[in-house]
Amino acid sequence: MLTFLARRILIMIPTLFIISIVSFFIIQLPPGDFLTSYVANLAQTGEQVDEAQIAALRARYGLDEPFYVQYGKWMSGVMVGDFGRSFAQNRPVSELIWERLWLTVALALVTVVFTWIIAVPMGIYSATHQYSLWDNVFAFIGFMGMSFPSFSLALILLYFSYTWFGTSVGGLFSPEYVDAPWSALKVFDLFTHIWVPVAILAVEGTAGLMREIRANLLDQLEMPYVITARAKGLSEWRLLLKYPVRVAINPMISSLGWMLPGLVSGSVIVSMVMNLPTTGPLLLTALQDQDMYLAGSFVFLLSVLTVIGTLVSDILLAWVDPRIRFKGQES
Amino acid sequence: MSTPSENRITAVNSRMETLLDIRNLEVRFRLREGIVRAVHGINLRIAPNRTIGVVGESGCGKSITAKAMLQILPSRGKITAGEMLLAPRDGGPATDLAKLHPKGPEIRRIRGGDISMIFQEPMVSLSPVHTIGNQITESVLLHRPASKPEALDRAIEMLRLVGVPMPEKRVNAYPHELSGGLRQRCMIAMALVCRPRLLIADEPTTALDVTIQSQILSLIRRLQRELGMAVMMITHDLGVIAETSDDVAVMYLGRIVEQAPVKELFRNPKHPYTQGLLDCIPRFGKGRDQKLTSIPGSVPDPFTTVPGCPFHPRCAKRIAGVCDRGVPPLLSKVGPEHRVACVLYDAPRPEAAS
Amino acid sequence: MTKPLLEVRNLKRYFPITAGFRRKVVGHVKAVDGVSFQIAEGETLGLVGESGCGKTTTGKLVLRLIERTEGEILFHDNGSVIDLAALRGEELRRHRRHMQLIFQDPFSSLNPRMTVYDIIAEPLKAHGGLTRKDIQDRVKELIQAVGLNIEFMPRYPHAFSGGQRQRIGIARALALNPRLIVCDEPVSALDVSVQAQILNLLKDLQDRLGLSYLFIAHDLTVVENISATTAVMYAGRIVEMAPTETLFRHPKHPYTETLLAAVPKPDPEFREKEAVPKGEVADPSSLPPGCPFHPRCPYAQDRCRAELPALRAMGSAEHTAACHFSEGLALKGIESERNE
Amino acid sequence: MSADTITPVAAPAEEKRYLASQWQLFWWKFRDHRLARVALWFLVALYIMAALCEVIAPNDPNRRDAKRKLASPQRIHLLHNGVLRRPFVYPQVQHINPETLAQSYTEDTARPLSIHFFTKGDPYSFWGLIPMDRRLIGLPDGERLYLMGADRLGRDLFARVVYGSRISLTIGLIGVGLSLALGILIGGISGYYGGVLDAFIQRTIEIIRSFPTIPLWLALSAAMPAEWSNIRVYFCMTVILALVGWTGLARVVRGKILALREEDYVLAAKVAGVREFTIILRHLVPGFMSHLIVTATLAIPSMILAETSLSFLRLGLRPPTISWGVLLQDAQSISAIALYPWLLFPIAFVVVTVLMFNFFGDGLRDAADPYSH
Repeated sequence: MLTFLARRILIMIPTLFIISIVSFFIIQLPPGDFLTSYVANLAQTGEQVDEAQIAALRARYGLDEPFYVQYGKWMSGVMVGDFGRSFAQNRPVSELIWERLWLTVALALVTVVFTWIIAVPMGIYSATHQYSLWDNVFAFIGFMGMSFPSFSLALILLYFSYTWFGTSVGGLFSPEYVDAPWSALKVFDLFTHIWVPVAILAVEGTAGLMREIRANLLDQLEMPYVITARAKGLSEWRLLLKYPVRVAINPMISSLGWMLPGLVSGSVIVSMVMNLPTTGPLLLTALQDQDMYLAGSFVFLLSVLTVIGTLVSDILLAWVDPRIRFKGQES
Repeated sequence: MSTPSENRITAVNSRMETLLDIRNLEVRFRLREGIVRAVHGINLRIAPNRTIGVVGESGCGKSITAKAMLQILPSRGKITAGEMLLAPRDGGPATDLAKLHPKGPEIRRIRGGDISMIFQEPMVSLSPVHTIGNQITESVLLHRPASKPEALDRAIEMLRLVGVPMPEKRVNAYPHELSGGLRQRCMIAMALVCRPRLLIADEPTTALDVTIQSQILSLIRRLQRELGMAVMMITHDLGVIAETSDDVAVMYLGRIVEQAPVKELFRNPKHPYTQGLLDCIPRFGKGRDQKLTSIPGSVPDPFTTVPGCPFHPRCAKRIAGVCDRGVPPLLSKVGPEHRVACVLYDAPRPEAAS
Repeated sequence: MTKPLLEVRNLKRYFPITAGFRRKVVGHVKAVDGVSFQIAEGETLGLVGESGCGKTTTGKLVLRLIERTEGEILFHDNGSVIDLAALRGEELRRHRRHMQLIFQDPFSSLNPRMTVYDIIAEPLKAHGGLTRKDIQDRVKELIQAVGLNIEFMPRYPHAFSGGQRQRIGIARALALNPRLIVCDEPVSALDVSVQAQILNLLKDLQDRLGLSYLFIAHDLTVVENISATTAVMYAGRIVEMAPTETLFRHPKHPYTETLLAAVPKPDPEFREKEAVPKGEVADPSSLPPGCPFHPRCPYAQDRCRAELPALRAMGSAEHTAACHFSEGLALKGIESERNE
Repeated sequence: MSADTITPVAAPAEEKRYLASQWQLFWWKFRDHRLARVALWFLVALYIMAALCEVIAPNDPNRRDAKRKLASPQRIHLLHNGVLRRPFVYPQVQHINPETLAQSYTEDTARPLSIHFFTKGDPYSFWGLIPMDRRLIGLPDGERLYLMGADRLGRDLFARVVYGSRISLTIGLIGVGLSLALGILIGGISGYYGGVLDAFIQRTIEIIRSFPTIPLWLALSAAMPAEWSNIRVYFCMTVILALVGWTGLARVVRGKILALREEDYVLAAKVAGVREFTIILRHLVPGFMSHLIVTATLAIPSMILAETSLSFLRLGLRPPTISWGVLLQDAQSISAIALYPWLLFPIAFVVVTVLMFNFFGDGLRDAADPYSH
């Protein structure tokens, strides 16, 4: 188990390295460098351009130097939590990201929990009642869920709430709390608002998870070990939950690691449509404005999140499934 | 199909006590291709302390019969006729297993309590994600008033009884950490921990090497003696039958075609199928010169319906116009306790096929 | 003894075992460890043993489907001797036609996406030089030779039962007129009633075509029925080899005795009273020192725990066994029923 | 020997099965899947629409009409003054609120306009080759049919959706085609040669997969310079979609090759002296083809969704290109969709297409393994 862990973590290092290079490459992709466009922007709005400050920035990011030097400078900053500067907002990237990241993660976490609470029972029911009416109904709901682009659900929800209730369900807070300091009431307000984006975000994941659990469970239901357990005299419900469900859910655990970052990135679009104060809209505006340090750092951070998520789910899986634990020991 | 009055004759005809009396059991499967009759009205009596061997090739319905006895048929299978009368432990009326709801509490008390079963593949028949101890104690907790530590003690004791070395350590092992032979021993421990009255062994040694097979068979024999239970040994291997069984039923395409005490069956096989089976296995000591007599053709898949005697298309002794019409019942008495379903031993009066 | 066709000398196949963080090689699984044997023209060598003893690996090594670690595979072709183990590329491909393979699993051995005709014609097409008509005639001939109907040619494998599929596999193996066929458990997946058909067919073909077989099986009764010589393998080595009758009646290795005793006899009169074999099937990745069989051997002594016995002649040169104490043991074989 | 071979007489239906190839069995199994069959016809209809969009659209999608700005969809009627007649619409009359300058539309119920087939409409050049001016449906006398209303420039939304299908439906196909090529090539190499190459490719795939898809798409699309031509943007979009998509296909190919390589029949071919290349072609490729088709089919909808989402966020295709995602750019604000909900019509097309692909793929998946029971 320990060697398994150590190897798993060691493999992460080159992965993270390559991810950082690609992220930086993305920062560099647009033609010209960002300072030029920054200066152009400033000039356009008629603001004073402080030549000394520009020169300092140029030196700080090594803009006149080759790619690898620029990368090195960026990376050495990243190591100590300095992701560079957002030129559009004229603030450090880290500040901007941390501000919104925790809400994003909260949203994703709530969504994951919600997804599992809905999808697991539906999947189990569908598998144990294959081809029944409700199995078909769930399947249809599942297919519908997979077929709606997430932003369109948001749009449709917005439309109905607007025409039926005359209000907007956008945002995570009521207007009076948006800028208010944190309080119990504000948290409560958050919970009254968060379910709409959660529901929208959960739809796609739920559909997929449900279908997957159904398929996995169907594979397990007639396995000999289930028949053995039945032959012992276990009741159907205990049998189902202790044996096939346990085995069927194991592979899902490994998808947990992907799910979280997936949701964080998936929420980009929904957050934008629903005007949520998460990282999504920030990333989008950064991309649209070609505010590349911000955008590249985002891509990098989300990728790191994915890598860590996979690691966590691998460890979780090894912890839950003795077969994998055993294999890990062996190799 | 035989008439009820004839069945009564077979049922009464016994000097032995009966533990489980299977009468006219029929199992059907609803498949995409249509309805398949996997078991065609079989009669079988199981006596305490004896081993009944059920032998047959693939698709003969022997495993299905065993699963039907515990009502653990695959979801598409259903008992459509017949009775399975289980003698009560202490007086009282017999329970008809065929009438019990497959998910109900009555049959669950019987599973693992009165009747236990072990399966062919010990690897896939044990849950890969639970320890051996967990899987054995579960049985105890279900059927006996025992606390968890008591149950664990019983599990360890049982593992020792089936010859698992270091049982105190092995209760915490997962199936994949054990060899095939040990896994099968654990399966047996699990099946016997509640002292059932009948053990159904469904090809318990097919997946094992001969030396291990010999160990497991001798273990089952020993435990039968020590615990005093009936054993139903299901196998395709006549050698296993010869080594373990007291009585034998030969099955072909969902029917019992011959039934006899073991020595009688091997010395004096009557049904052409049984004769063919005995002739086509290579015998030790006969060397290379032995030309094996083979049964022509192959076991048809269960979807095909053969009119008349199920074996007649492959039978060398078939009588045209007779064997392809009626299904001979398992009646003809060719010796004490020896019955065969073949017109050769009967007055030539084929019944109309059902 | 007739002319040898195949001679295998000191064949070895080791797989490395890695351990620890840096996957250091800490040892080897000796799947096949110094196996030598000969197969004469028109004869059958039976190779028996329990799972994991290396018999299948040996078969694949002979066919060059797995690369050997060490050893020679000498094939006698019209007076010249070729070391198959040294051949590569195109040369190997051309020499392969002399040796073919019959599989255990009749289902995975036929490509479900090809018709019977295509399956049997494939080896013919691969070696070229035949017209379409030639190939057609040859396929028809082969199908009839294995007892199938030529109307089956356009069918796909899913139309057939296990026994029929096995016949198709045999027809394919025969297509190139091979001299040697490696039969890897060819009947163990079949129903008992069909098994005899295939055994009879194999013997029949041997008589007609003068084929040699390397017959790999775990079922001793089957091996007794078909082989002239039998080799018993344990933990990657041959522990005993002798003419079949000698080996079965007068075994010289305790393992052979154990195996023979363990086979259930289809005769209730002879219900075994003998000792049940002890221990587990050998695990080639963790073998004990000395004779690998010693933990299970009823006759084991101190020497067996320390010293690996070599294969040596027992009376005649044809009978070899790897046991320190063979001569002193009165091992029990099976009684002959041949001349009853 | 003859005694060993009893040939049971096969019923004609069985004999037909015996002679059926993989693809026939595949098709028979697929045919049993009713929903998938319906989905297949739906998809065929959608792609015919994309192929013949010039004929099917009643109007030129770029024709602006100041008198129809944000016009609501025209309703098709059957009864005029209580009398049943062939389907017709009433012409729309624009009213402008003098204070807010907002437009509203009413029907001029005095003048029913029957819908005709193959009417003369805006001239176009069919597939850029044949100049034509007949449209599948339309109104006589130069009147215009706006089945789904109009956008803010007064362009016929239905015509735009129909034209948009050409890009939205092909981008998925071409994207999948590209990732299929990459997947087969790289997955094939990885699975067949194994060893260090395989390890390297697997690591690469792992790294690519740990990039969060949507931000990566967003970032790459955002990096496309604004001055690029539409064709170039379209091409780059497909490449971007394919770059992210090929890893899944490569894994399927690799996994299948690894499994197939171990099959006895591949060994048999080797022993028979069949050349490597022939083995790949005859045994390996047909073995994974059906699974690959399923995976590819199920990848198309996600590509369609990706294009729609990216274009919707103004990071993908840009006007004047017409795609479903581009059309939805008009529906970004709540106020717009609250007042002009027909701007959401393209969503219906996206959803139906994706749904049909999912149904179709599901049926294919069930049929993919015709040899399993």
